[in-house]
Amino acid sequence: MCSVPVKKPKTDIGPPYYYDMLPEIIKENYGKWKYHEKIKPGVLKHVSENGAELYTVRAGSPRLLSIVTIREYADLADKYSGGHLRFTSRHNVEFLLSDPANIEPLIAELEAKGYPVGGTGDCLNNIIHTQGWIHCHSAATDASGPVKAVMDDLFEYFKKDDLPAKLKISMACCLNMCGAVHCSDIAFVGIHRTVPTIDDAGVAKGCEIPNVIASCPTGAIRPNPKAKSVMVNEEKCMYCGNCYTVCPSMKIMDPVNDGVAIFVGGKVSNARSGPAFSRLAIPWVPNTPPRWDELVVAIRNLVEIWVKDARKGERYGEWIERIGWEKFFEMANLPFTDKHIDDFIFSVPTFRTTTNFKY
Amino acid sequence: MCSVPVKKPKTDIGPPYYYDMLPEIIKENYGKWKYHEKIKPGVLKHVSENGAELYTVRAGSPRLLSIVTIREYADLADKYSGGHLRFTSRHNVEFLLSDPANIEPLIAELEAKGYPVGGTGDCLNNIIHTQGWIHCHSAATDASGPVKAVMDDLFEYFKKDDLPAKLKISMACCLNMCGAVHCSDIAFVGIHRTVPTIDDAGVAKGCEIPNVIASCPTGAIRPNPKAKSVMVNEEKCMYCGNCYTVCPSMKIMDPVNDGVAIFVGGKVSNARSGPAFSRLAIPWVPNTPPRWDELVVAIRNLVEIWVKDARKGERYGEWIERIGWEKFFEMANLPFTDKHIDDFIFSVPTFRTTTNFKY
Amino acid sequence: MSEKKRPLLEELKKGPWPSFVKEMEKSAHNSKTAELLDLLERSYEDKTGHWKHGGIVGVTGYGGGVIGRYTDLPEEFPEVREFHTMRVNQPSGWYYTSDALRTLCDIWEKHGSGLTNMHGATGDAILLGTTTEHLQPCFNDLSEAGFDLGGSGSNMRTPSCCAGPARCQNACIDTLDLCHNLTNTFQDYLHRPSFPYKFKIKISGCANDCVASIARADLSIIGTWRDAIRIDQEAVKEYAAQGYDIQGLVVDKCPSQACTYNAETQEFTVDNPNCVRCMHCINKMPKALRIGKETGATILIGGKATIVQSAFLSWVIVPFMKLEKEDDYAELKDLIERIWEWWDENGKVRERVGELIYRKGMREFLKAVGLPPVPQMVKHPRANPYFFWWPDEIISSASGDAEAEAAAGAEVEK
Amino acid sequence: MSEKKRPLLEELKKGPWPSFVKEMEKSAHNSKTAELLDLLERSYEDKTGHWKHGGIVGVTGYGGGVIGRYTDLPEEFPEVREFHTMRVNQPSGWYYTSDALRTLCDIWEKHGSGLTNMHGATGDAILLGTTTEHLQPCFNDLSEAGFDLGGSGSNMRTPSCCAGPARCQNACIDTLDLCHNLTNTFQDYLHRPSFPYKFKIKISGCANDCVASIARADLSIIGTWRDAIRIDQEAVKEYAAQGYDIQGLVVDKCPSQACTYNAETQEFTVDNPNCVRCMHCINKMPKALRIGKETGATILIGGKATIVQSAFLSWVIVPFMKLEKEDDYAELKDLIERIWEWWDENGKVRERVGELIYRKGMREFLKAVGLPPVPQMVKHPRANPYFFWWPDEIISSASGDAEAEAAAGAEVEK
Ligand code: SRM
Ligand code: SRM
Ligand code: SRM
Ligand code: SRM
Ligand code: SF4
Ligand code: SF4
Ligand code: SF4
Ligand code: SF4
Ligand code: SF4
Ligand code: SF4
Ligand code: SF4
Ligand code: SF4
Repeated sequence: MCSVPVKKPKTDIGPPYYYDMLPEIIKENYGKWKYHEKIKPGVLKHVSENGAELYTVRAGSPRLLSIVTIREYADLADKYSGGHLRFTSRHNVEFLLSDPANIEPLIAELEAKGYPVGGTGDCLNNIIHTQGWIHCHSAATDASGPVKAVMDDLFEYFKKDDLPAKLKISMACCLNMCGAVHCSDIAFVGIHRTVPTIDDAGVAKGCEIPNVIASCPTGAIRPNPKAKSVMVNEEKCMYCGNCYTVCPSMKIMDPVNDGVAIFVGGKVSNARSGPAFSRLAIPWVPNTPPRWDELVVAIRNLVEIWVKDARKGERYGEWIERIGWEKFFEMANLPFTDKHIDDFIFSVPTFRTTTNFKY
Repeated sequence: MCSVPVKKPKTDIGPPYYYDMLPEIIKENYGKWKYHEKIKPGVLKHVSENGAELYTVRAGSPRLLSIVTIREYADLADKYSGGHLRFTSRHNVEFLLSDPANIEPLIAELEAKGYPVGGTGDCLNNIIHTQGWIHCHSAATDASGPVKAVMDDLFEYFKKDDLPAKLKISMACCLNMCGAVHCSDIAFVGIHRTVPTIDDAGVAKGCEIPNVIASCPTGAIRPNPKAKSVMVNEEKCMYCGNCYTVCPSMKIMDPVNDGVAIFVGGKVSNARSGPAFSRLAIPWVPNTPPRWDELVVAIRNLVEIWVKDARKGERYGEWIERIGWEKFFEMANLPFTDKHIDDFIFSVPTFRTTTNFKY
Repeated sequence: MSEKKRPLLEELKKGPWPSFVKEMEKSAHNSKTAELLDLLERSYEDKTGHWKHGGIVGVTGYGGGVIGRYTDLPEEFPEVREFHTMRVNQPSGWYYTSDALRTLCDIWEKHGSGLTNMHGATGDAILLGTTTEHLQPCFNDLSEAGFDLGGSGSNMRTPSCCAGPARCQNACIDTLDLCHNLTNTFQDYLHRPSFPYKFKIKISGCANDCVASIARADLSIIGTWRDAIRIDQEAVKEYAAQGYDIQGLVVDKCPSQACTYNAETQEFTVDNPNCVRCMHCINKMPKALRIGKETGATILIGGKATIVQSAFLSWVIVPFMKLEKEDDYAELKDLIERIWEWWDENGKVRERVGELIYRKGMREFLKAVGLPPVPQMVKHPRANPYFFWWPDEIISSASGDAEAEAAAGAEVEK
Repeated sequence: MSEKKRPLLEELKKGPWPSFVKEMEKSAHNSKTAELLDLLERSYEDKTGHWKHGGIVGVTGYGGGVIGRYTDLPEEFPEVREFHTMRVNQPSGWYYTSDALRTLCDIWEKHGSGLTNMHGATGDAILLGTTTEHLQPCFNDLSEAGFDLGGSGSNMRTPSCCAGPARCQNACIDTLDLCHNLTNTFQDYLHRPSFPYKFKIKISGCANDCVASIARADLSIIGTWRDAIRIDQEAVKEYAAQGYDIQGLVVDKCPSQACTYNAETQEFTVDNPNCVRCMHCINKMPKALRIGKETGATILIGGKATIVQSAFLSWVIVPFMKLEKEDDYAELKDLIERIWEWWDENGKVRERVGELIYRKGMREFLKAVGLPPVPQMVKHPRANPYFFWWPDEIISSASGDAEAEAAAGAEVEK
């Protein structure tokens, strides 16, 4: 690859040692935290067994960060939290403060720079998302754009923590689901709607045919020995794009038909009910850059009916379980279509096998 | 078939008209019943909108009835219920009385003849069962024998109606499950445990090879073109006997290894919780005619832990749902084996996907 | 036929539950039955059955209704060399007069072993054990007396139903009439196997499902209502007066928290739009609560036992159908025929309709039989994003296809 | 690089949420980044991405850690002709000093676009956009500064973990130490793809599972305890004094009805053997309730997103494992290696371990890795009667095989 001789690099050194990254207060109270309190949206206080108090200030992040911003974070950390900060599993940034006097000045500076403080407690968390048109060859929609549009619209919910429960929204730009959106309160996913077009010459030259065939979840791909390529059974193809992942000559992009599907009611935590998959609510909204208006409207509607109707403590899916899916579709004013009914491997256990339902 | 010329029979006349079978009191109150009351175990009273009272006396039946017994039933019906009776969906016999004065004499006579009265309300109902060695070529165990042995042992529960809820036990003598045992509080099923032995000549002569191959749930059967027969992949065969059903030359009987598996926790009614499948509790007890002692002991144990621990109104499966399967295995003092873990098509949705469990 | 000959079966004459061995002995003056006892004793010794696959036997004009059976030990047990079963179609709800039963007994005394099952799991009266020679004469006598055969093989099986409005206050539909009507309408499908596999119909008057139709019928018809549960508040007070734990045994167990009991006023209320009509509260307080007045049935499909692809419980396909005696149940019958047509066209040999729906997808089924998808069909919508689009939902070119776009856009609002 | 050139992206600079377009513009003095903006504007016009499959690019000695990326419009957008991503292994729990961050920024300023993701969904710090030429020098600088690459391809992926004992009172295990330890122990599997497919490990300190390990890790490690929830009754009284609805918000929502609150005595009790350690009550009353003292983790396997065979949530395989720092987590590491061995031997290309278990059956997996089956592994036991017997469980001849019979008989009692 690189013909210039390079100094033999050190390999296998492993990640930086986390312990070196921790502020003194954490080192002293490591494993000794006793409880936490919510101070206000975006601010947590952790109290240790020996009374030490650690304050966390959380700011929303678009995740796609310029090094300019990261350096700003670093400067803020130096100024307010002894040079210590962390990122969360939802890609927000958290400043770890020992001195409560620094909280308000830090918040003021963060907000002034456009980094909103919030996202703790029973609020809308940052949207987990993926690469989209910024970097992935596989994307059926952009990621950062729709996420920005949705977060702008729902911004108020990031700033307050009195929703019925936590609201976790995630997005992925294709069925690979790098955002692992399949267990979110609300998830949206870029989807295709048309079968791949096959570049026979390309398949013959560049793809391992058995792998291509094996990649298809529904067994829609057969060999095409004449062309040393493959054929797709159009009736069986549900446009997942997995053949495209293993073989670039199975072109699946279709700008007019690609779009976004919306799922609801998943969760990850084991609190109360176990983790659960998100379920299809809206099979398709079109891709409408730059601000994906249809998507934004659809998600706001989904959020609002929950905020309005759920009881305190009910995650999205727990709420639907109580009222029933039939009421959910009614309240959301959404049509129920044949797409909502599973027809893949594990379909049967999703069919209603009781006369217990509401009209 | 029959070479003697016969009088051309009437065909397609359909079943006898049910209406002609009904007693006067039912004809008068057809569709007008208002409520029922439990008089005592085995006796129900239905009251109609215009005050009419119908009494039902239910007697247990072995289902395999001699015409001698049926004629006795007919005589009793003439004597006490105006010549009217019916059979239930669990094969008991019910006398339909208009005159309450006849209840006790009828019961006395039934009991004297060995036909026990009971089986209503929160009791043990008659065991639904199948043909077994009496008549079926497919049976992995007898049906009437084990049923008789179990009912003898649990007889007390047929006679009283103060169990936590109804207790429905069913049995089938092979995996065809003609008793439709798959949704019973307790179910026992005749099973094989060894792969079929193939009579190649027989297969070649008598069986449609594609059908034999298609019959196998796990795809264990391949063609054996040399022998014009088939081969079984021993690792994939789980001894269901379905190949034997379509092809007698796939011999599956194995007297030393055949036996009975026991399932628990199913139900059919939609009352409260929806219908549910029974789940494997004991993978195998041996076939031990004449009285299947191991089976009888195992089932009594299963019944007793439920009677003891369930709350009023809890069907078997509802009780287990509440306490958890891990506690069930503990209480029942049963080992949990790899056989209990599903590995067929719909296995995945049965795996525990939460850390919420008891030790 | 001395008892000493059968020590194992002898054991099964003991005990309080009625003994099938005694039943067999009651008919053991019949030489077939006597030998059946001997054969069974042998099975008890050998721990295995002694029957062979049935050959093709039957009666003229019919393809079903008889199960052929031969022992695999014909030399030793010549009397049961042939021991076929006849399935006699029961009257709806298994109601009999004593005379009807005696007629059956007389015919079976003449032609068979004298042994029966009252009834088989599907619902038929089972006449257990006769020879090939006797089949046709027996059928002739049966049909002369007003009895017909039930189903076997790849056909519609004998429909059956619960006690229904004749004996039960919960019957939301006339199960007996419907069962009789369907059986008669579809006689041809019952007697002349022409389907990919068996097709069972069972009818229960309410969600208690006393014929277990949801578990063992390809088509399950279960009565229900769509208005309000009727409440007799005076009767509620009586339950209360008797110390009945209305809160604990009724209200707390309601699956959709749709009923409430006010201990002070002793009033019981139902939030009917949220009631799922599970029957529980009605079952527990039958004197106070009654099914609604606007009744009909839920139609479900696909129920079956475990072979091949697992047991299926039936799946809701019509949440509520009014079943009108007046128009001869036309809507239901139309639906049944459309289902058969699609299954017939697409089903493989020995593929139950539920298995076909699993293989092809519910959407294919619904489209073919003309039923609209509704949320009542699922426990929850799909979790995977693997759904299909019909050609007319796709925008056909880059220039855009107004109609499809509109149709697709319509997904967003109702 | 005038703004008029990108009217669509311009729209995404509006609104209160931080704008990724502004982030890109902050680094747009870098010509790559400027052209990335133009390419993205083009994607917004065309409604499609403009990237090709990545070729094979990487750094010496490693098989993973770099995602190759090329635009499909190289003539028009030459600056992003090559635009690869480097995955930098994050410190456990994403804790940083400002200096560590600045070091990263400096390296990325020198070698790349100046754009990052903090972090990727797997956990890595993502350096977004560089050329083939820069890969090795960039890696050299990174490794010089103490950073290493994460995973990509068919290897162990970068493990990640929650905030853990550094910042959370719920941590039942030292997620940070374990994550660091596993990453270092298994470096070779991380950098040199040799598996059938990717293998992800995620570690959460408790059942709240703040890294979503159960949903997106092939191996999920989730902290728990096996003694009793610690209760501070004084603190309970304080919640009560503040008018907190302990009954409604805590007790009534306990999934196993294992806690109770006595409104009179203001006492809170937990029936620990029936508690499923769901965290709910602890979450709701953090000042009064605490995790137990005898802590460890539940180990689960198979989690993954939807491709190919559906999304799987991980399945319990070890209900409780003590994770001992002292013996270097030997038990866990042994198990992981046994799992890899079996998967490696049996897995097809691109078959995740969960899919392999589905295909071969849990029993094969358990036997191979030497784990005992326990009821905690299932929501409920199987419903079908399709189970297998191991050869040694079968009675080998008609004469009987005492050992197997004994073994089989042992099924009946514990
Ligand atoms: C910082 C972070 C961990 C990390 O290592 O980065 C974290 C930190 C805390 N989580 Fe979490 N959780 C974090 C991601 C998660 C996730 C994963 C995710 O969102 O992808 C989950 C599972 C999501 C799900 O169930 O779908 C998660 C489910 C919880 C729950 C369970 C909520 C529930 O009732 O279902 C709690 C308990 C609670 O909030 O009462 C919790 C509680 C907490 C507490 C209160 C724990 C504590 O006492 O320190 C921390 C502050 C929470 C807050 O935001 O109010 N955390 N928490 C993550 C913050 C992400 C963010 O920026 O928003
Ligand atoms: C006679 C029969 C119908 C028939 O057409 O033959 C019948 C008749 C009645 N059933 Fe049933 N059920 C009959 C089989 C069933 C079945 C099917 C079965 O057992 O295979 C079920 C579903 C079984 C299941 O869920 O597994 C069934 C589930 C019920 C239920 C729901 C029980 C529950 O809570 O789950 C009720 C309601 C109740 O008992 O409170 C009920 C209630 C009734 C009532 C009380 C209805 C009424 O008011 O008339 C009848 C008297 C019941 C009694 O025995 O106390 N019937 N009932 C069947 C008697 C069988 C027998 O001989 O024992
Ligand atoms: C007589 C009866 C059992 C009984 O003792 O009650 C019976 C007996 C037989 N059943 Fe059955 N089935 C009987 C009800 C059932 C039921 C229950 C029901 O109908 O409510 C089921 C489960 C529900 C279902 O249909 O799924 C049932 C599922 C089977 C199967 C399972 C395969 C399938 O998917 O259908 C077979 C195998 C087959 O069809 O090849 C089968 C096959 C058989 C055969 C014909 C054996 C065979 O492979 O040739 C049995 C003849 C026994 C004999 O020698 O007399 N029988 N069979 C029942 C019919 C009596 C009647 O007409 O009233
Ligand atoms: C960068 C990242 C998304 C992000 O923006 O955060 C990502 C990006 C890609 N993922 Fe992913 N995946 C990323 C986390 C995930 C996750 C979530 C996780 O790891 O927690 C998942 C779902 C969980 C799972 O593993 O099942 C995920 C499931 C996939 C799949 C699904 C197929 C599978 O069964 O594994 C593919 C397809 C494949 O492997 O061929 C895939 C493939 C890809 C590729 C390499 C596209 C491809 O087919 O070659 C993407 C490269 C994008 C690019 O151009 O930079 N990515 N991918 C994440 C890795 C960053 C990091 O290292 O921290
Ligand atoms: S979800 Fe699909 S398009 Fe998006 S980053 Fe992952 S692989 Fe690429
Ligand atoms: S897009 Fe998916 S379903 Fe269609 S052929 Fe390719 S792999 Fe198969
Ligand atoms: S369950 Fe099996 S053995 Fe028993 S009657 Fe039915 S087919 Fe025959
Ligand atoms: S017994 Fe069942 S699993 Fe075994 S080969 Fe025959 S059909 Fe297949
Ligand atoms: S199903 Fe309903 S209507 Fe029919 S007998 Fe049972 S309770 Fe009565
Ligand atoms: S019928 Fe069932 S759901 Fe309806 S109110 Fe009564 S108990 Fe509740
Ligand atoms: S998973 Fe548990 S231990 Fe880890 S951060 Fe979340 S609450 Fe704390
Ligand atoms: S941890 Fe969960 S299961 Fe245990 S007592 Fe608390 S709420 Fe109940």
